[in-house]
Amino acid sequence: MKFTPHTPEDIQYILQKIGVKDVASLFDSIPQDLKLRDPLNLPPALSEFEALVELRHLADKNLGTDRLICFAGGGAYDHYIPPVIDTIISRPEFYTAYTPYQAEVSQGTLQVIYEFQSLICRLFEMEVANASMYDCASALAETVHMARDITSRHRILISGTVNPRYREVVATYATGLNVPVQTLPYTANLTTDLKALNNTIDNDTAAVLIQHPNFFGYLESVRAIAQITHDKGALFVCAVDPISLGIITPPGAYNADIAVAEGQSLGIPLSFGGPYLGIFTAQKRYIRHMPGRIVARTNDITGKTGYVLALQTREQHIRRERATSNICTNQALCALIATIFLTWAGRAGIKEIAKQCCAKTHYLADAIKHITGFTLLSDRKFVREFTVKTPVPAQEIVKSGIESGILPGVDLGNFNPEWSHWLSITATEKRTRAELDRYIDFLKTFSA
Amino acid sequence: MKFTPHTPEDIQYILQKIGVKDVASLFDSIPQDLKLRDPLNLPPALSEFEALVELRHLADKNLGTDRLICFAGGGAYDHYIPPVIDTIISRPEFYTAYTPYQAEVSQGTLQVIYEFQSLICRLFEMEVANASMYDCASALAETVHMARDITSRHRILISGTVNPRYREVVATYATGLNVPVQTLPYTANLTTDLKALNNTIDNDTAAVLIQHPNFFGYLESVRAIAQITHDKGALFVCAVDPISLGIITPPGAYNADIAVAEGQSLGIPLSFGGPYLGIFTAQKRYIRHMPGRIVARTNDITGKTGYVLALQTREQHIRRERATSNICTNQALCALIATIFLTWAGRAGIKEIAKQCCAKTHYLADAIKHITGFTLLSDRKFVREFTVKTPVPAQEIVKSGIESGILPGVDLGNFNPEWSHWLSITATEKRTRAELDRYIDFLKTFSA
Amino acid sequence: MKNEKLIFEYSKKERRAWSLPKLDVPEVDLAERFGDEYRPDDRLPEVSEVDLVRHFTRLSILNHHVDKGFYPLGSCTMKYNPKVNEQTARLPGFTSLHPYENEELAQGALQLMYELGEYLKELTGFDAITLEPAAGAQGELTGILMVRKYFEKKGENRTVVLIPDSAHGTNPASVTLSGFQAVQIKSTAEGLIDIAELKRACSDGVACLMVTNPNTLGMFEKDIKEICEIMHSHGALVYLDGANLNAYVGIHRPGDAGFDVMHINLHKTFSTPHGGGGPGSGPVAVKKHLEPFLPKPVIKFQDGKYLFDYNRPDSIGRVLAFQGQFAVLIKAYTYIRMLGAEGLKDAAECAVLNANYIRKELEGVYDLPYQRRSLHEVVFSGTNLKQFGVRTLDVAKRLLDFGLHAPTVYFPLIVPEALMIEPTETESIESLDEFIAVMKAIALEAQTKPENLTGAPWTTPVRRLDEAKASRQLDVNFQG
Amino acid sequence: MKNEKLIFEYSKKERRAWSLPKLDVPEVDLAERFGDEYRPDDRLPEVSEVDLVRHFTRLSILNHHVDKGFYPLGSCTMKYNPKVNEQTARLPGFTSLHPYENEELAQGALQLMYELGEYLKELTGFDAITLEPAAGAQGELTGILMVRKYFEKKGENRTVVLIPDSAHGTNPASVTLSGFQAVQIKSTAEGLIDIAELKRACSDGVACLMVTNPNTLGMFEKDIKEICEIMHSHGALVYLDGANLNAYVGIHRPGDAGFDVMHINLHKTFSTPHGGGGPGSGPVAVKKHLEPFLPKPVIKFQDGKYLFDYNRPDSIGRVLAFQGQFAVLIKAYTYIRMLGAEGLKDAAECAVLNANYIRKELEGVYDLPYQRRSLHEVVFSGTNLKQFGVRTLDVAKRLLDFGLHAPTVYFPLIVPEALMIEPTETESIESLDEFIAVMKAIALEAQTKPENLTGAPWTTPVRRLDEAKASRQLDVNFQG
Ligand SMILES: Cc1ncc(COP(=O)(O)O)c(C=O)c1O
Ligand SMILES: Cc1ncc(COP(=O)(O)O)c(C=O)c1O
Repeated sequence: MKFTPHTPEDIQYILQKIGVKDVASLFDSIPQDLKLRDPLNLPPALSEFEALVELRHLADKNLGTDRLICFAGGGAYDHYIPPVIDTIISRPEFYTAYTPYQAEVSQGTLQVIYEFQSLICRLFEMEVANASMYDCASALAETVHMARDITSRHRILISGTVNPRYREVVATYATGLNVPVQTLPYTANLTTDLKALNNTIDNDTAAVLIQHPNFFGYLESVRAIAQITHDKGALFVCAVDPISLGIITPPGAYNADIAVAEGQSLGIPLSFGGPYLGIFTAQKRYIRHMPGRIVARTNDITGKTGYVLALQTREQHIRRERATSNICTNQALCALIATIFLTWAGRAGIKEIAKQCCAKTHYLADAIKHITGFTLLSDRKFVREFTVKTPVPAQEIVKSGIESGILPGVDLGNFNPEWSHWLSITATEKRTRAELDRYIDFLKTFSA
Repeated sequence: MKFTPHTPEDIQYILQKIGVKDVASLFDSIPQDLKLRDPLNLPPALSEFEALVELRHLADKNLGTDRLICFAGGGAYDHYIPPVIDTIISRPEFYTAYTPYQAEVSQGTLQVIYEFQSLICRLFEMEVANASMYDCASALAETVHMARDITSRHRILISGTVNPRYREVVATYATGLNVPVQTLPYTANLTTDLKALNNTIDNDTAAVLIQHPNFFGYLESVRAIAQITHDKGALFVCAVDPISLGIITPPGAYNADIAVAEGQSLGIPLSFGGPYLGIFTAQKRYIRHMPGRIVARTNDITGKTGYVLALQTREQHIRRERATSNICTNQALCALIATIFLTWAGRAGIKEIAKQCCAKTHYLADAIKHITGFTLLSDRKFVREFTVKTPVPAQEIVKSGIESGILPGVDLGNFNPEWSHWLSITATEKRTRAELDRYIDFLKTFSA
Repeated sequence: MKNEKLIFEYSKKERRAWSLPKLDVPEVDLAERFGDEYRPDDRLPEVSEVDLVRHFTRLSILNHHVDKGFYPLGSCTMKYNPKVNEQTARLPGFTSLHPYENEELAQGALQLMYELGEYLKELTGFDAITLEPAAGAQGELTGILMVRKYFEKKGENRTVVLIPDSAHGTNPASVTLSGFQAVQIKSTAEGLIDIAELKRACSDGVACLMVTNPNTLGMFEKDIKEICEIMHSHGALVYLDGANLNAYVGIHRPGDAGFDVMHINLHKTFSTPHGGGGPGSGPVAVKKHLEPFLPKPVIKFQDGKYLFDYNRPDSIGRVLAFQGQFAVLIKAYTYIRMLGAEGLKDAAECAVLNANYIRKELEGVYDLPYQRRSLHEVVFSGTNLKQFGVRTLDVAKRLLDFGLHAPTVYFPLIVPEALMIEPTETESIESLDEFIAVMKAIALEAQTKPENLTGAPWTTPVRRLDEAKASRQLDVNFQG
Repeated sequence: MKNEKLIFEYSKKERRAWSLPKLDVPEVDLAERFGDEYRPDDRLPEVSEVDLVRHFTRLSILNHHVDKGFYPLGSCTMKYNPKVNEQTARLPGFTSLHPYENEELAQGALQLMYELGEYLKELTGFDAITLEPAAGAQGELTGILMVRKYFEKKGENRTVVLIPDSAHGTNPASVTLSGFQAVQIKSTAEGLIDIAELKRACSDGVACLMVTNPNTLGMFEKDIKEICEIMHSHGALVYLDGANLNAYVGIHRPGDAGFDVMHINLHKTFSTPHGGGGPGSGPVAVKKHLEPFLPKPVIKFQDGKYLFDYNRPDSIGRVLAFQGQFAVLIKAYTYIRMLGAEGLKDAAECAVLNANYIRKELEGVYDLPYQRRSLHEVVFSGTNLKQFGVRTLDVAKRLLDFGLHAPTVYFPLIVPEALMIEPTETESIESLDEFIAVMKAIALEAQTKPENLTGAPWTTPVRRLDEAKASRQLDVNFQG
């Protein structure tokens, strides 16, 4: 299968126009000894039909949440995705365009981004949002650079209740920046240890990074943390869950300086982890330090409203080595998905989704705490996720769930050997009561 | 789930504007005793997610050609459908528009139809094509009316080798027109009995209707039939197979006056029988007698090329009881599919598809004729389909095929008790040699 | 805007979009095998996938469509079609079903069809149904052929079908194709069936009256029960053209009024998209006494299994080769399951609200020839603009300049310069207000700048097209 | 053309597009449960499904895009993306996989990733690979962090990364973020790396040279082998920005030239669509000596099973929370499987043919500041138009009036008034000829009617926009 429209005659015609004798001659600027001689070891070309068969074959080798009842979360959730999303994002007008460098023929993409920024700002009650980072982890990691630049301080504190995967990415980015990152301990209740924070934070602390609800599902004392952080002149950076914001206080309301989030819950398929969507918001005073694309509303020479990329001087293609970030290609199509999702849900829908996740998760927690051998690891409030101590290694539960058609949650032993009997459990609006009951019955088989 | 955008306030506002007190009052022109009092016995409304779950559940109860290896044809074939088709027909620009009554804002649909007509004319070597009938059967049935009007004769001959389903529909339509339809016998070789034709055709015969390749898969003596038919001043009407036209002579070349076809093979999913596509072509001298929509190229008042519905005076909305047909809503989107398919395949592709179907079908026939108990029912030429006599009732073979993951063909006993041991077999380009061999092995288990 | 080339003009030898697996069985020597009959196609164009996709993408945006904006095409019910329907109709378990598959392999499909039939019967008040007809017009043919068979069975020779003069063109056309003579019944000044005239027309030769209700003026035949009784008293039947079911679904059941048979346009009331002209679907529902004549096969539920009943000796026969426009049925089924009885009623109510709002706002601006209460659509007349040299056609064309589709024009025939407006229930008040404002502006323009109308449209991809030339030259097949 | 309203302007209380099953477990009293923390959202808009669909549909058609026409945006490889990729990436067995699922449940996905990695290694001539980076820029960060770790492990303190002045902005940015100092290397008059200057810059403090090859002028660094040797002789490494792999895939393997590490933009060479700005994917391939530093996890094939290897003590760590832009990987995999080695080579050849054809036809019409053989793209300069008061920006804007996208402008920085044209291989000769004709017409217009250019675009949905105002007023969040 080829996608080049060149007929043999076209090629001859072009060669003759260019004035070279054959196609090989066009590559004469590549030294002869650097040209490939041996045939490449790639599988033979397939027709489109064969490729589809082959890919279907690979897809069928997976056992996804289309065939397993999913109780796993930990940063990726099995939410309902309304068909309007694929309807819109399948329009080549959106998915085959690129970064809106030529604003006059990119108003579709630009207005969508402006709406995305505005929707996110409303949901987060933050003042500005950019038009996407790669995922929540890298968005959180980008705050290290930003906080350092804003505060001219050189130390980052991150709570031990932040998703370990996010902490790993923060660590990677921070290494590049030579910024030490210190992890704060958590209490027995699986929330950030405020005393430790108080004791650790100092005048060289650029930012305190937390997650709320945290990785274990529990609400942090955000106002207290904000207070402590701001008292020391550091930035308060919070990774939040956009679905939970349907019912709980948004980061702008508790004075987060920067708030990031994983946007996957907003209509993006699980897809084995990507592409997802890094949401990045801040208070407006920090906008010139923000990474990523930002769209602003303006007008054309006739006064008509239009949208353009703004503050490009922050970006790598202008500012180069002094750019606020190196990001170029981002997650624009995922931002479109989130835009459609938030529009689809609206204020009532997002609240209903959050409410249902909350009710279903609590239904599980209420039942599981009565199963002998299982204990809830914290009595703190949670919205859509909680963590239980299991009578056998969580790994065993996860393994045996498969046979029962269940994905029982996230085995936290994957992240920390001390958490080998910790299982993180979530239930989205998609889970029916019958499925919840089936899951509870399944857990009972492990009852000690 | 509702799709009305009316808020309670909107409704109040409109009611007040109209000047009625409530919504019920708007229906005061319906006599009170004709208003529904009891609640309707319909299942409760579902959310979109529940509807999807429910429909997936129904879909999963079927065992289609996605899970069975298909050797069934008989007018509906399991061809490869390239993804470009769904890409294009999923554009709401095409599928949420209607008949291009306002030509100036329907040039997309109109040009597509013009291209459809032109592509079909080229493939069929016919002079004019309309922009779709419901399916081949109803297209063939429409030729009865047309032939009667053109010839002012009142009798139709139809070959017994025409798909029995098509013959049933022709009979239904002919009843309405009070036109007697006589079925011609077929020879031992499963082709039209030319002698019988010669003996039966008379000066009141409006048309002779045949299928080529015929229902059993075999080529008819089209030139001889054309000769006999035209000698008597009747119209020669031929139902053809568009895929076979990739390699065999098209109806225009053997002087068909009207040629119809089932367009399903041209990119339309099997979908349990519909929607399909009735292709309808004729010689240009008959155009004013044709049923259905026809698009013509013209220009606008500035001289720019454009397309419009032509000869609308033939149609029911103008000519009413004297219209050439009652058709209004047709199969426009399926015509778009065929247009894309023929464009995708082009001359080389359609030939390759036909060639592969032919080679694979012949591979089967060559093997099956050596299986004891199976005999090929005819030694006439076939392109993509043939009929075998089976050692056990064909019904049994079809039934037991399911367990082997095979749809073994069409049991012709469904159409005629005399054909209870006749199995119609086809193999499209999608069938691999391994599948063909598996099928042959499967048939061997019935070896007498 | 430049014209998009014809696909043939992209063609170049050896370009290709297609790909297929290599042939893995011995080739057949086609020339040898088919001799004279061998003629490989050399007539189709050859294009690349990118040219193909760009060509049809560019063509597509020349269309107005429901997902872009208001489409008040009267009698066509151009409502917004839920996207989920497109997903359910594409489930592989449905799309990959071969039409000849045994019933056991298609239980899901048959269940869907059976239940859809039950829902439609419940919604309309009839006893039996066929889902086979491909569209409204084929439904009419089916229904009238059943009427014919009914009388044949009874040994009665009836040759006439009565049709009001406001009827859709398919009605008389279907009647002729069924072997009946169509006789027209004049409407009253109110726009309804003239009962006196009907009685006069009723003879023993009359087989059936075909009614559209609400009629094409959007008005309910208030005496429909009496009308049915009159026909029945003459031994005749009454057919309902159900194109306008959207006006009253969930509020009134035509079966209760005395109709014997009706067709339903799934592509109207039940929100299956119109596809640029089709496919639709035209199920026909009947009362008990017509059941034996339904087309073959009929879907039954017996002993926990769904099956096709082919054993129908009195059936009029088949009207399609297979079992109907199945994929369209899936969409209608999905729609009904989502809306439920409440949602369907809400749809009818909002459709009627919208039509009456437009009527109220445009009354006085355009002539309103018939005054009875409108249901789901309203028919104005453009005669008041004639004094300015402006016709309804000009109003229609001018609307296009505002990004709106035109209403149905010049139908029903009993309204001179008709403007038949069916907003449907999925339009918001804002959308209606925009249309109303434009319609008012156009009426004003007709007085002040009539040439804006008579020269319209101005901003569309092409300007007004020469239809006479089209039908004269008949360039219907590209010769390039 | 009217502006499309903002989605907020469609909002009305109690409109809704969403639907969900009714809650079937006891409700949680949220106010009680969350107390102060309870704050139901009342900030998002409320719209109907029809408004939603129409809004985004109307917005969409304001965009230029590859499926509509030519998009010669240099350095971005805006090739046509096969439609089949969209289908394979949406297979439920892929889309429904949870990222934390055990390897046994995801063997198909892992196999795909593993094999894709193998193909990319084979195509580039490297020993090991990570598919984790989300885009080219993150690939750069990943690669340079690996370089850093490499020297750390060796106990060498190197602080500088050399970058040619023609490099893409992400290169210096990534270098800074990796904790290195970016030092710029001037290009020669020929447009290549100045070896003398390079040698001068090479000290023990230099960790790496970042090369783009062919460089951003579209020209192959003829001395690349020597350049790599020079760097290696100083103990430094060489990084390849693989954005331009499309120029030579199947013809040359950069691993063979001596590079130590490179990133690959799947959204360029491997035809995964650009999504209006992303997502992309930026795998990083390395030679053996850098393998230990790859981000976690690495995909392995062992005992007939595919698995994630987390046990990588020297890894730089993760760069994303999960295993990369999986759906993008599916598309690249599908593409490679369909094209095979031959097809990929054909793609490179046609890309180079096309660029050279444009170069030939426009040479003399626009300035060609660098004369060496072009590969997949050609960089002109608009300086010759300055005399007429016309800038490259004006040429770009004028192109939009002809339904074409503009080339990349003002990059690379070493070309004044740069016009960087990358036609890609999926454009036909007809498409190129149209572009060439328009470019010639514009050059002529610059002389005869410069105001046509300086006022351009004229026919687009909006005219030239006030960017200064945008960045000054910073209306980035709708307050209405
Ligand atoms: C009143 C009326 N009757 C019948 C029909 C015919 O229906 P169809 O177009 O589905 O054949 C129509 C459709 O336009 C109609 O409006
Ligand atoms: C030469 C070059 N290097 C690096 C990049 C950055 O790649 P990405 O946009 O995928 O982050 C680009 C992309 O535009 C590029 O053209």
